[in-house]
Amino acid sequence: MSEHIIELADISVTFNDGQQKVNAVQDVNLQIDTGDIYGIIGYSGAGKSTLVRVINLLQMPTTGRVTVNGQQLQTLAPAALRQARKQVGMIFQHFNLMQSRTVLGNVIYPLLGQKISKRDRQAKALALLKLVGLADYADTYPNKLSGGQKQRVAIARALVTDPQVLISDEATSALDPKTTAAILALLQRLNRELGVTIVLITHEMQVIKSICHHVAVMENGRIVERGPVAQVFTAPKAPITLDFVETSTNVRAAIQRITRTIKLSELAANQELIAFKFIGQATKKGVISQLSQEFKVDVNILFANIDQIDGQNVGDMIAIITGDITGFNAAVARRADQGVHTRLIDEQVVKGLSD
Amino acid sequence: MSEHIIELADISVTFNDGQQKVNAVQDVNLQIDTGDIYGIIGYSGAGKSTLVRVINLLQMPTTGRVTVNGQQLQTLAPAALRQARKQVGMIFQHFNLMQSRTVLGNVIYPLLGQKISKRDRQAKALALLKLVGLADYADTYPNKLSGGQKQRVAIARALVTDPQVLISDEATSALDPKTTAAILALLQRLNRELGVTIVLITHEMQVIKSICHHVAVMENGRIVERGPVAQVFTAPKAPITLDFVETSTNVRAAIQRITRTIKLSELAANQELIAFKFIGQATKKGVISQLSQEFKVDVNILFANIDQIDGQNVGDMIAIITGDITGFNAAVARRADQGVHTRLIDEQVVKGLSD
Amino acid sequence: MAALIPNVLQMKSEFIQATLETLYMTAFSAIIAGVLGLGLGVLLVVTQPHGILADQPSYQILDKLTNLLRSVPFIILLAVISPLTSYLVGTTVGTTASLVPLVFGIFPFYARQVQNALLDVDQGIVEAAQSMGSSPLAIIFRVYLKEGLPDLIRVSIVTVISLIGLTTMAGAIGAGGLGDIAISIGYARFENDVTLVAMVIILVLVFVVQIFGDWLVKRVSHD
Amino acid sequence: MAALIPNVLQMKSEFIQATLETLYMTAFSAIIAGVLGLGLGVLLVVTQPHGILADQPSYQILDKLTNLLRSVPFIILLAVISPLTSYLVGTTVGTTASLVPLVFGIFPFYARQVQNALLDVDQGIVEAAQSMGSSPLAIIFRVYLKEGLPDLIRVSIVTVISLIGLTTMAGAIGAGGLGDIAISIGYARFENDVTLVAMVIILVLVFVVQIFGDWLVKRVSHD
Amino acid sequence: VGIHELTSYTVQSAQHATITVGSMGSDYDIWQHIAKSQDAKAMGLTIKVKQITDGVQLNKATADGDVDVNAFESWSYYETYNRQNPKEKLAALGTTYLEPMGLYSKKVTSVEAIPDGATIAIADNPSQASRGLLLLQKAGLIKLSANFGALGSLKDIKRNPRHLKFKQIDDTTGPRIIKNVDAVLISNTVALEGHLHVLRDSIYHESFNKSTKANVNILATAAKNKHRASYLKLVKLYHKADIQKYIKQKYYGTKINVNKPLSYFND
Ligand SMILES: Nc1ncnc2c1ncn2[C@@H]1O[C@H](COP(=O)(O)OP(=O)(O)OP(=O)(O)O)[C@@H](O)[C@H]1O
Ligand SMILES: Nc1ncnc2c1ncn2[C@@H]1O[C@H](COP(=O)(O)OP(=O)(O)OP(=O)(O)O)[C@@H](O)[C@H]1O
Ligand SMILES: [Mg+2]
Ligand SMILES: [Mg+2]
Repeated sequence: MSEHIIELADISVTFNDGQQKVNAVQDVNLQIDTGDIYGIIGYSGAGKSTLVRVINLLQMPTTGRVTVNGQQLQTLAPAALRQARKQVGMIFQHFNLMQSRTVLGNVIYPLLGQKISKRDRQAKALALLKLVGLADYADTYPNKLSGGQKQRVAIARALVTDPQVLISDEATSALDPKTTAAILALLQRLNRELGVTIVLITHEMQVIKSICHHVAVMENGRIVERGPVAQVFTAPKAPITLDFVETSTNVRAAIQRITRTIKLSELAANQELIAFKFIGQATKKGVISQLSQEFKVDVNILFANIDQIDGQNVGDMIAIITGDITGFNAAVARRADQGVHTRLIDEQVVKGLSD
Repeated sequence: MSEHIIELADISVTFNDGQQKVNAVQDVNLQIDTGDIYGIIGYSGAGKSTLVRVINLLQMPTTGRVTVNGQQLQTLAPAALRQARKQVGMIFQHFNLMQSRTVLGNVIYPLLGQKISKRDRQAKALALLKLVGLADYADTYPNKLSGGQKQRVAIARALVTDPQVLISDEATSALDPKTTAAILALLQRLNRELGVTIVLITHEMQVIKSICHHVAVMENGRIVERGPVAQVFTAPKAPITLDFVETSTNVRAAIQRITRTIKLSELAANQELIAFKFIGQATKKGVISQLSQEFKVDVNILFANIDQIDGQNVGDMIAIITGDITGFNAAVARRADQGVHTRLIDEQVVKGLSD
Repeated sequence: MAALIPNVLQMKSEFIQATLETLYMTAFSAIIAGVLGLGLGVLLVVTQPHGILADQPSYQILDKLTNLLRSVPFIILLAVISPLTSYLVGTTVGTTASLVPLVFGIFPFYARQVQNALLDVDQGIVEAAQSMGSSPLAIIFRVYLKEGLPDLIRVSIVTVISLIGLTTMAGAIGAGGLGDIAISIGYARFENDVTLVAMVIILVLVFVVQIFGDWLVKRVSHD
Repeated sequence: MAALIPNVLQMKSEFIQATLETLYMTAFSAIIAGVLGLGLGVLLVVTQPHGILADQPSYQILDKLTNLLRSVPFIILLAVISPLTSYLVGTTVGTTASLVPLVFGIFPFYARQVQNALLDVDQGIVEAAQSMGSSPLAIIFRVYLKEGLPDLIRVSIVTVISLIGLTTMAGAIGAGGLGDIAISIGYARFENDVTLVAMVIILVLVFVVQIFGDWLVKRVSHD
Repeated sequence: VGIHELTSYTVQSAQHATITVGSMGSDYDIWQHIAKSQDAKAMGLTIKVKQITDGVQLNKATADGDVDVNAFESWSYYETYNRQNPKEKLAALGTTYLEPMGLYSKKVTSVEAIPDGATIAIADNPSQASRGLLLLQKAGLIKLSANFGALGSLKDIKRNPRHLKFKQIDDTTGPRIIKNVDAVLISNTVALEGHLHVLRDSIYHESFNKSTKANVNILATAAKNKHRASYLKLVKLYHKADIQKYIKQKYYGTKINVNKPLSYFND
């Protein structure tokens, strides 16, 4: 077995309905390691769904080779392809539940035709329904469920065959935070305990941060950036990635909101509104805390979105600094190599944001 | 005109298909002020969608009265009801776009049959498509769009009649952060400039925080808590609200993640891992910053999710404190009235979380 | 040629006329039955339980009426409605007179097909239209008929082909047509070549309808 | 009573027999044509472009074959397939012999209806099944036929009612039945009461089929 | 085995035979009466009557042996059938009756009164059509081509001085559309069922003579059964006095009894 459970080589997908020609995926090369949790992120229409549909050949690529688990899927006979597909569970953006089957029936479906006793099938499906918190709904039909409930059924269904790879196309988009957290924890557990490789499309950075090891950023059908999550977050290279990281951390919205309530003109002479950016501050010592003591400045945090990725602090903070501002700022600038960047928020910045 | 543009009185909705009886909405009383942005939040299946469908009588309530714009809808003749419905734009969870019409055709649809020239119709629809960033897709058919693109079309369609009320049922669930931010900014602008009242269902706390003035929390078909957003966030009363606020801020996940990389046993004797909770710290002075200077402790922020709601700092922070811990903690405890609470994260807390 | 289709060659003009008669009967009764069937089908959909104009009594009556009309064998229908035919067309025999029974023979069937086709229109879209304050009439024309168009065309193909089959029975009242030639000349006189050629022409008509319909479906579908 | 339906009273046993004959013809040809039509309809769906076993040549052949069979007027069908009838049933006349032409007369129609019904099964669900490694056969039985069941029942109702109509023509080969009574006795002899009563019985059958079908649809629908 | 069966069959049939008679319309009624009659029992015949409403199918079924004897067709129809189906030939057993075809009208009371350009409805079934045309020629309304045969059609009209227009209809609909045309040719079976009495209600009708002999109805069977005694008995049975009395009463004498040897047709 190759160490890459999924290998996409030179994949392009072109839709050609009538006159319009859409290059949904262009020249994508992607290797996903066995046991990885690989996030794919990108704006709407970037080609994420199309790309993952190529992984189990639901979407035949226009060009390129798809290798899963060492098998080049395009060369397989239909029966072998079906067998290969069973190793790849898929959770769809639009649920795709069968209306004619109960919740339990939907989860059991992938097991039909396999040599498992009816009792075992039911037990297995029920266990998964319990996992997603829908055990009480086993005998309900999908149309009676709310959107979130439907998605959880779809997740249970994708897991019931113990797939080696699990593809999730915005599986948590329709879920509330609690259910999302529960599902992500579940995915993480499956990954850790059973070694299931997970490919996860999402538009929620939080989801990527929470559980992904690697991430690829897509734009216009291409992967424009990829790597370990921490690296991509801390040192985004492509403009879109930066954009993504910034927008997702809500810094801009926060600055706008803060400058609406706290007028910059009302700040005292020894006060400044400063945006901090932490990218990969590796020490266990707090830089800001140290400096604030050193320069006797007061740091009042108005907004913070700081998190740890692979043991590194990453995130943003907006604070009002009161005291020896000049010295403080100079000291912070000197510590840039420790991953702290600052930016003064003045009228100009505020004006730039509102455009 | 009443100051409440929407008044739901004693609304209950019971589904009664066959033997099963589902009380989707129970005894809900809800007044929404003209010009408000009212958020409705709750876990999946809480009855949010059902409740908002009652507002324009898409769902006839089993009991109760629905008054919109001073008109009790249940007493209206069909034609009058239709007229009243035009004042309430709706964005659906599942888009509900017409497959037979182009993107432009879909947005134009609500204007058909109104006394507007074809040219004005098109111009108006195109302007809205530009607003949602889909002007290039005017002549595309919906099935060619990605999920996010579809939702943006639905939003444009709901806005095209200049409704007084806009109901959005998880309109941004399928959108990436950038598009979400753009849409929310758009809703906010409509609200501010045109005075459109907005009812917004979401499961993303961030959305509520960003633009809502009031919020209602639903559980099992009932509204269990409601009020101004800041109040509900800073002083949640119902357990579910607390749960919601906590889960949505990702504190738990953060503690779990942090305690996986930083072993508590490896901390030095003068170090402690502490979770801070800020609720409504009104001063412009940073309590933590002050105290850290006072007690010469070093505060290394590992996680922070702090934001301002109505000028008050609200949120969570996890930090390693190094130095005179005892004095620092005692001082913080004395400042509880200023809205700072701390909790030591020890082995016991970690164990409790992983259950 | 003469050896293969000896009788057909002598009947060229009859074949041309019969083809025209079949086309005439099919086209006109399709148009009239199309309108009636579409109307009845739409009424069935909107009045049925949970329909946009749900009305139990109307639905029951229309539903039963449809079945009633569908139960009458064509040859009896010819007789039963001959007073109506006489009133409408002035005569009960001939190609034009056949339109009346043909219409009555096919439109209830078409109504059922229309009903089945429109049932597949996404309820969510209907609901969206309702939320936008669309009137029932607007929903019928702008949602049901527009969204259901590909399916409507499909059932129309099925119906027109059934109608071509039905015209072969209209010979009973002197309507002529290809079916009449095939049956009363080819079949009854054992002139197999006549039957064969008549059948081939019918077949061509059927194929034209199917191919045109398929093309239309493709044109109006966007999925 | 005697004044209202003078002729009917003398024909009680004939009516009973005719009803049984109609039931027999309808039931058996429905079962056989049901299987054939379902098979052909499914084949049409799976072999068509973008189908799960998309195969242009097969689809073209099946599609054309369906139209071909649908183009043949029933009375000619009777004659054309009489060798087959003779081979299968041993005779070309009588109620049992009528099953063969009835089956051939209705199953291509049913196939078309099945095709239209199955086209409405959500492609997303079919795709989900494919992603789970379901074989084409599994997708046919566990997805298409199961998800499409309400629609399949609806088109089956339409078809059975059409079939009842078709049995009224089977008198041509001595199959008897209610249609034969209505036409060759009631209609031909101007014994209107006979026609009326035969029609009423047919109507009852039609209604029973419709009501039973509607009930079934309700039972198997979950939306 | 074959021989044993054959002999036992012959023996049995000598005493008692079961015969399936295929028929339609009034013939069906007549044969149902005959089946129940005393005469049939006396002759040792058990007759089963089957209604088959399509002539072609009935002849085919007779040739195949699904029906033993059929009673519905005229001599001319029989001849046509045999000419076109040389592999499945039928044989005539004997004559039964002649039903005069009539020309009926609700608008005029005599042939002379038929106006110029009048519409005449005529059967679309070829044997009835040719018979009708011959009748019209006899009435002096049209002139047919010299070689007009059993399957002659409208094309064979040589002269049409009154510019008559023809509408071909299913022959069973004749009585129903009588009001919609100037005149209609109706065979007697159909006329009877429509309560029309050919001798009383028609403005012109066939008479029984050499020129109409081809219209005489016959009993027919598969060619190989031509000499089967029990089948031949049916001819005798049909002409029994009691049965004739019944037919005369029931059909008001419109079914003219014809009891001629088959050689009569070849004269
Ligand atoms: N069947 C199709 N035919 C033509 N174009 C298509 C088809 N499917 C997708 N596209 C186009 O391909 C592009 C990529 O679509 P895709 O669904 O992969 O986007 P996505 O990244 O998943 O977006 P989202 O986050 O909104 O789901 C879009 O521009 C879309 O319009
Ligand atoms: N038509 C229906 N028939 C029966 N039960 C229904 C129906 N629609 C909704 N329900 C039930 O009512 C409850 C509330 O559903 P609703 O769709 O309002 O939830 P929701 O809060 O919008 O959830 P989500 O966030 O997942 O969309 C659920 O338990 C659901 O199963
Ligand atoms: Mg997508
Ligand atoms: Mg909902």
